[in-house]
Amino acid sequence: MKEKIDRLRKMVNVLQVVEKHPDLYFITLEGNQLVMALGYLKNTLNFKHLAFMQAVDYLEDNKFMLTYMVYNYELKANLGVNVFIDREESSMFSIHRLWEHAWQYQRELYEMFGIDFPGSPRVDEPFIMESWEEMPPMRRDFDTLAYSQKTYFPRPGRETNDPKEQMKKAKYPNYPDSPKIRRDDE
Amino acid sequence: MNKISESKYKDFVADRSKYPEMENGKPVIDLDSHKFTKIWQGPQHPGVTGNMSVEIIVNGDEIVDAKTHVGYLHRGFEKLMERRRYIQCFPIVCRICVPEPDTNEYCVSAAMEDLAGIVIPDKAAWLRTLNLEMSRVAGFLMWLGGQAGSLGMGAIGQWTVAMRDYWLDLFEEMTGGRIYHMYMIPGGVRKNLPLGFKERVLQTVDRTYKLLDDIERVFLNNAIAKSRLKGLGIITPEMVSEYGIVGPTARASGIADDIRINQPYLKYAELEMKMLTSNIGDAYDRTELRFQELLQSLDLVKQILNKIPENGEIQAKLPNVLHWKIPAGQTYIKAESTRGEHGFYMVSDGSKYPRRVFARGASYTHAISVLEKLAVNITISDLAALMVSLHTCPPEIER
Amino acid sequence: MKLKDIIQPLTIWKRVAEEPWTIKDPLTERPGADNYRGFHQNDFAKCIGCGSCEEICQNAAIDLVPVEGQEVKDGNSGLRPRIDYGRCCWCALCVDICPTGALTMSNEYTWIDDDPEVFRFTPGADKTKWQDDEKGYSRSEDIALINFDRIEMEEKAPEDRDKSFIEIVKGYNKEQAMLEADRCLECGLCTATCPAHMDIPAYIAALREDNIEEAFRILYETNPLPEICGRICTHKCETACALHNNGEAIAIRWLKRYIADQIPAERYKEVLGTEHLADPKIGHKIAVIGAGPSGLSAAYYLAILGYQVKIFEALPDSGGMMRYGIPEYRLPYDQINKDIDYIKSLGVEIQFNTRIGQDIPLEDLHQEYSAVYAATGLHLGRSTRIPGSDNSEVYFATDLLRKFTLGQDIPVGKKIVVIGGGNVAMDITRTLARLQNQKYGKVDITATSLETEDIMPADREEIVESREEKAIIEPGWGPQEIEIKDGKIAGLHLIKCLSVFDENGAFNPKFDANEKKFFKADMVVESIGQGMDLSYISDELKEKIKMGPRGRIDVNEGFQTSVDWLFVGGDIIKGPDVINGVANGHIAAKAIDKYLNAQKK
Amino acid sequence: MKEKDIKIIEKEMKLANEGLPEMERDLFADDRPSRIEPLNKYLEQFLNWARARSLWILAYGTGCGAIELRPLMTARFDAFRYGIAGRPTPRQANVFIIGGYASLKTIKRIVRSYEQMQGPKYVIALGSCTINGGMYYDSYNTINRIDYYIPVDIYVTGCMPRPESLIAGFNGLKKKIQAGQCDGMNKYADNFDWYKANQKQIIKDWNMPDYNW
Repeated sequence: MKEKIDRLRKMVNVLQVVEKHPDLYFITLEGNQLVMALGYLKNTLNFKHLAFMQAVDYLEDNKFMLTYMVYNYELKANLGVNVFIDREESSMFSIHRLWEHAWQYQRELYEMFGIDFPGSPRVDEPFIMESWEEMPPMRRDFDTLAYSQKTYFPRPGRETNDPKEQMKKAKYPNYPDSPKIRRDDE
Repeated sequence: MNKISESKYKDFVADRSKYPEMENGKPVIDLDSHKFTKIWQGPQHPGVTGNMSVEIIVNGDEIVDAKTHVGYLHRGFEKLMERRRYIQCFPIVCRICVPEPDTNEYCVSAAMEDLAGIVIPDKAAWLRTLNLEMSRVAGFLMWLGGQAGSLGMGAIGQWTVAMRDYWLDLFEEMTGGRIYHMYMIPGGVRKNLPLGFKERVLQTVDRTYKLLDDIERVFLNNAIAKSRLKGLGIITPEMVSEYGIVGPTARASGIADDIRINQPYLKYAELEMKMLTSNIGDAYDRTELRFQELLQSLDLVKQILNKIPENGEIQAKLPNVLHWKIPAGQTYIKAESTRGEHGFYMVSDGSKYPRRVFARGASYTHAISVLEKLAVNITISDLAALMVSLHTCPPEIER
Repeated sequence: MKLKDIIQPLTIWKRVAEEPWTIKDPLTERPGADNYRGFHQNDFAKCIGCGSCEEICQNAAIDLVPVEGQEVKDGNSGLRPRIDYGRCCWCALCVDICPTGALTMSNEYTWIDDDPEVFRFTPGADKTKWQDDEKGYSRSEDIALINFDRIEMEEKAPEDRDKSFIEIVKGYNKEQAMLEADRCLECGLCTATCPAHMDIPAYIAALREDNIEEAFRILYETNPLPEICGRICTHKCETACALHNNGEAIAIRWLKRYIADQIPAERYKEVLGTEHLADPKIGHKIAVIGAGPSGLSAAYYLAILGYQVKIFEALPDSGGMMRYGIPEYRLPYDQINKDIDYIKSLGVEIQFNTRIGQDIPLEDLHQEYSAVYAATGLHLGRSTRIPGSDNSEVYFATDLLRKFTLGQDIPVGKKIVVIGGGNVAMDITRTLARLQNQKYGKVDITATSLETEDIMPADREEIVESREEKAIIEPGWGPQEIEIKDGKIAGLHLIKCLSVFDENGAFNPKFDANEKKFFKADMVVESIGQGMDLSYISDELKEKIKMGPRGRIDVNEGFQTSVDWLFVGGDIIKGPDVINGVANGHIAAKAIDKYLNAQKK
Repeated sequence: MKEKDIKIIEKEMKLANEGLPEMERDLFADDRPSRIEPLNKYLEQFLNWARARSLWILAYGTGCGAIELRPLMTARFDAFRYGIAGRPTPRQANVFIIGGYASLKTIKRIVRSYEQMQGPKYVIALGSCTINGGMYYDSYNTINRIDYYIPVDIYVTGCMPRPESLIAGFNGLKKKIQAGQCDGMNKYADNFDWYKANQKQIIKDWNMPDYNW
């Protein structure tokens, strides 16, 4: 595995290598070298099986992390390829020419994260959602609970009590709160 | 398809390449010409495997173009898990694949353990292996009935689903749940085996052998099944990696890739099993191979029962699960379900909640890319059989 | 197509006569498996309403609701889970996490109705046909989602500690504290039991998040003596802990100590945000009598409210009973100083060696100060009044402890008997044992109490540690007579004590005079409780003050007496222990603030 | 009443079928659903008796619940003996089993299938998800309460309800039918506008006829 990654290093700039298990490595690449790297991985290094590609939303860094999981039948090992892309104008090179089923994932990511893959077949057709008008739901700033409560009529009549507050109400309702520390200007 | 007609598959394949005209590799379909009809098969249709639909364009009864539509069962598990604590993820994932929930449970629990650096006790690993293998048996039985049913042999469906029910009884005893077992809690399993469980499993195994013996004669050696399944939906070895095909579907095309053997997890390394492959890759081959795998799974169940240690811990020590934080990292855990590679990709960021969980369902590509390709040039009546022979499970596609 | 393929399927007809697989009557023939996860049951005798089930439910299916007949008690919120079967997924995580094992599941699984509103019920309270089913799912002993075992506290070995007064308990290190804090369920049942109602779950949560400073601020919201309480608090909270029902309670006291230990004294003001407070500006001056826990607590809260506070203390150093009653091996003096120095740094003045009543009359204080808070504590020893107890070799524990702290020589007998089973008795026992060890090289001391061991008021660990230090504890004996020979003590006669309290819970010991015991001794220490000394209140004033039962001063909610400028609190009103004193001081400070604000208007 | 007024009322009673393109509107009816009034008492009793004995369910597995329909309909539980049979098309079915959660995409099909079923028709809702959202209560893609979109006659709890529960549910439905209390369909006709408004609130692209009998 190490040897394969070393060979890959000669081709592209490998930013980071993490060995999670002997048969599971994660490497980080630069976005613009990704297609070349995946092509090399597939055709030369024999990572022939694309198990999945997915995105992770790092809202606070304003980045998406794309993960391509490839598998080598001879080595019997998985390699996860991570690239970071900008979250605002999220777009990535399509790999549908490398794998016949990659367009499915790209179509899903377009719908669920709003990541565009120019050139990917049927990428803007609705895939899972139908008549969806909100932001792509898998983005972290989409609040699914709030949306559900707003839209789907949760059954009323639920109320709960906090044990701590309940005991305060019953046993020491008048116990003083901590005094506020006096400020000079008061 | 041109290649196939000259290759070793030619005996099995009818020549259906007349329609439609091809232009630049794409069929020319003009719906207004009244040569073609567009039909939706599903979601409300007894011939689809679960709640999905295929939009087919037919010429006569021959399909010239197919598009799969999914999303009828989308619940947004991955989003839901992002707002659930780690321990709370474990009961919901089993809903991702209803006929065979345990693979999901195993993967998500193992992913958490992997990220948190927890090693599960020996006995728990054995119990998990048993549970997984039993669920494979149940899953295969369900599929077998479906495959026969898709050819109109409803009786076989009656037998296998009822037999699966006996396996569900065992699950109920072992885990406390009939369909959703929620057994493989992070750190181990929830319960020890009940008294006398082993004997009851062996009885059911014997009963299943007997049933499978019948089914082999009635279904696999049936002239109708043979004539309809042979040559249907041929998957060549080249297609396997191009389309991300996994599991028995890939093995039937000669790709020797079984995660239980190649990257053994849990206790599979200690079990005797051999890689089952076939080389034609048509629906009949897949059916036969799955049938062999079902027999193999029964054998594995017997092996596991002999090897489960009597005593031992069943759960590793967990931190308080109400505020369990897992250090930042990412991992991909996969297991061999009846449909093939079922994996969970989990990313943690050091907080109480997973950053991202992705469930890679084995039939993700089977039901869409592969089905759309293989459905072309077959008849409507074969579509159901083809779908079942790819063993698609819609809820794991859209999650 | 082969002929075989056509004929073979027909062989299945041989099964036509077999018994069918169909279940005749599925509704009655098929109970759920023995550990089937069916509908919920709740054993109200066990349930404490901690809400862990609500917390872990990933479907938000559980609400906590008050249930008729379930009272709010210490360690029991009176709330019970109400389960919405429009949400439940029968995963049984609520059963697995239940710290008391009250919540279980029956193997019943059929419930149909045409009204969707009915699928919401309180197991245990609402009548269900499965409430008493025995079969069904319950938490397996083999698994645990929470940790019931406390992280062990390291202590100095008995042989290392029995000669000196260095602190015994080492305190948690970071890893241990984190692990211990991790066990907390955050139910908050403890908060009600703590006399000062400290926000225990919040500071444990802050500690778990590795936010010591926030935790420290939370401590000071309700308790200005965290170093002290973190060591010697009577930790009533731990008896209310949800984990206490089935395992070991969270070591709340040690966690408090850990938090306070992490902040060095010079960072107190910065962390607590009181750097600007050294110079109080609100005009009112307030006098506090007694620099014990209650006085200090009141002084602290008054100080951060901006009042000018002066404490009058009869002894030469601050701390009251905490310094003069508790031996150093339990509570080192530098820790007392750490807490008190911070209070002093907020502008609180302490005038030592000034006994109100003798040096300054109480009324005079009122001339100069707007309000007075008297927290004078219990310093008088109480005698058993058995024959021989008037001998000069019979001492009061509090006197000995005070004298020892003051640096005076105290008598150490070769064979000592201590009468009493409280913490003070253990303190004097262990102090004298150390002194015996230093003086004679061996320990010969016996502590005896009326109460049997299970109801002895002393903390369990005190008894254990005393024994480790070779003191003999003999619970369950009533002292009868101190035998005097030639003016010297020869020993103590005791008879068996059968019960201490009567049915009504009143103190009314019963003895068996036939079973006798005799301890040889040349010194006897009495430690059966303390009395208050109210002599500083002049007779004139006493007439104005309304007195309550048993010689106690009657105070209102805010510890105000019927003389409106005089507030009284601490051990003389409630207790005796440190945490009650702290609570009283806090309440009194707020009451004084309210009283003075009202006067202004 | 003047003829003109009658015409206006008639027009108001018609459905607009706004979701359909102009040319398709003629292909679908624009009548509202109507109540089924009970006939003469004894005849109605007989009819109810008969209806309770032929419950034909629509073979549409809308959610996880479908998984337990297979054991129910096969050898072990053999629901056929209770007069319960699966039918492939809504036109032949009179019981609709909502198998748990219904996603946005499915609820559209559920509404359409339900409306296509011939009356009198009944709905059995399975599992927590149909009552109050179940474990998907916070999902953006599943509804919380099925009774906001179609009327429900019997709820069966469980996740999943076992086949035995389902049989109990059928028994409950039978009792209700025989007592003549199953008026879900009439409820739908009476509160048609309310149901439609709820449906249209979540189904954003309403590209089907308003009522689809």
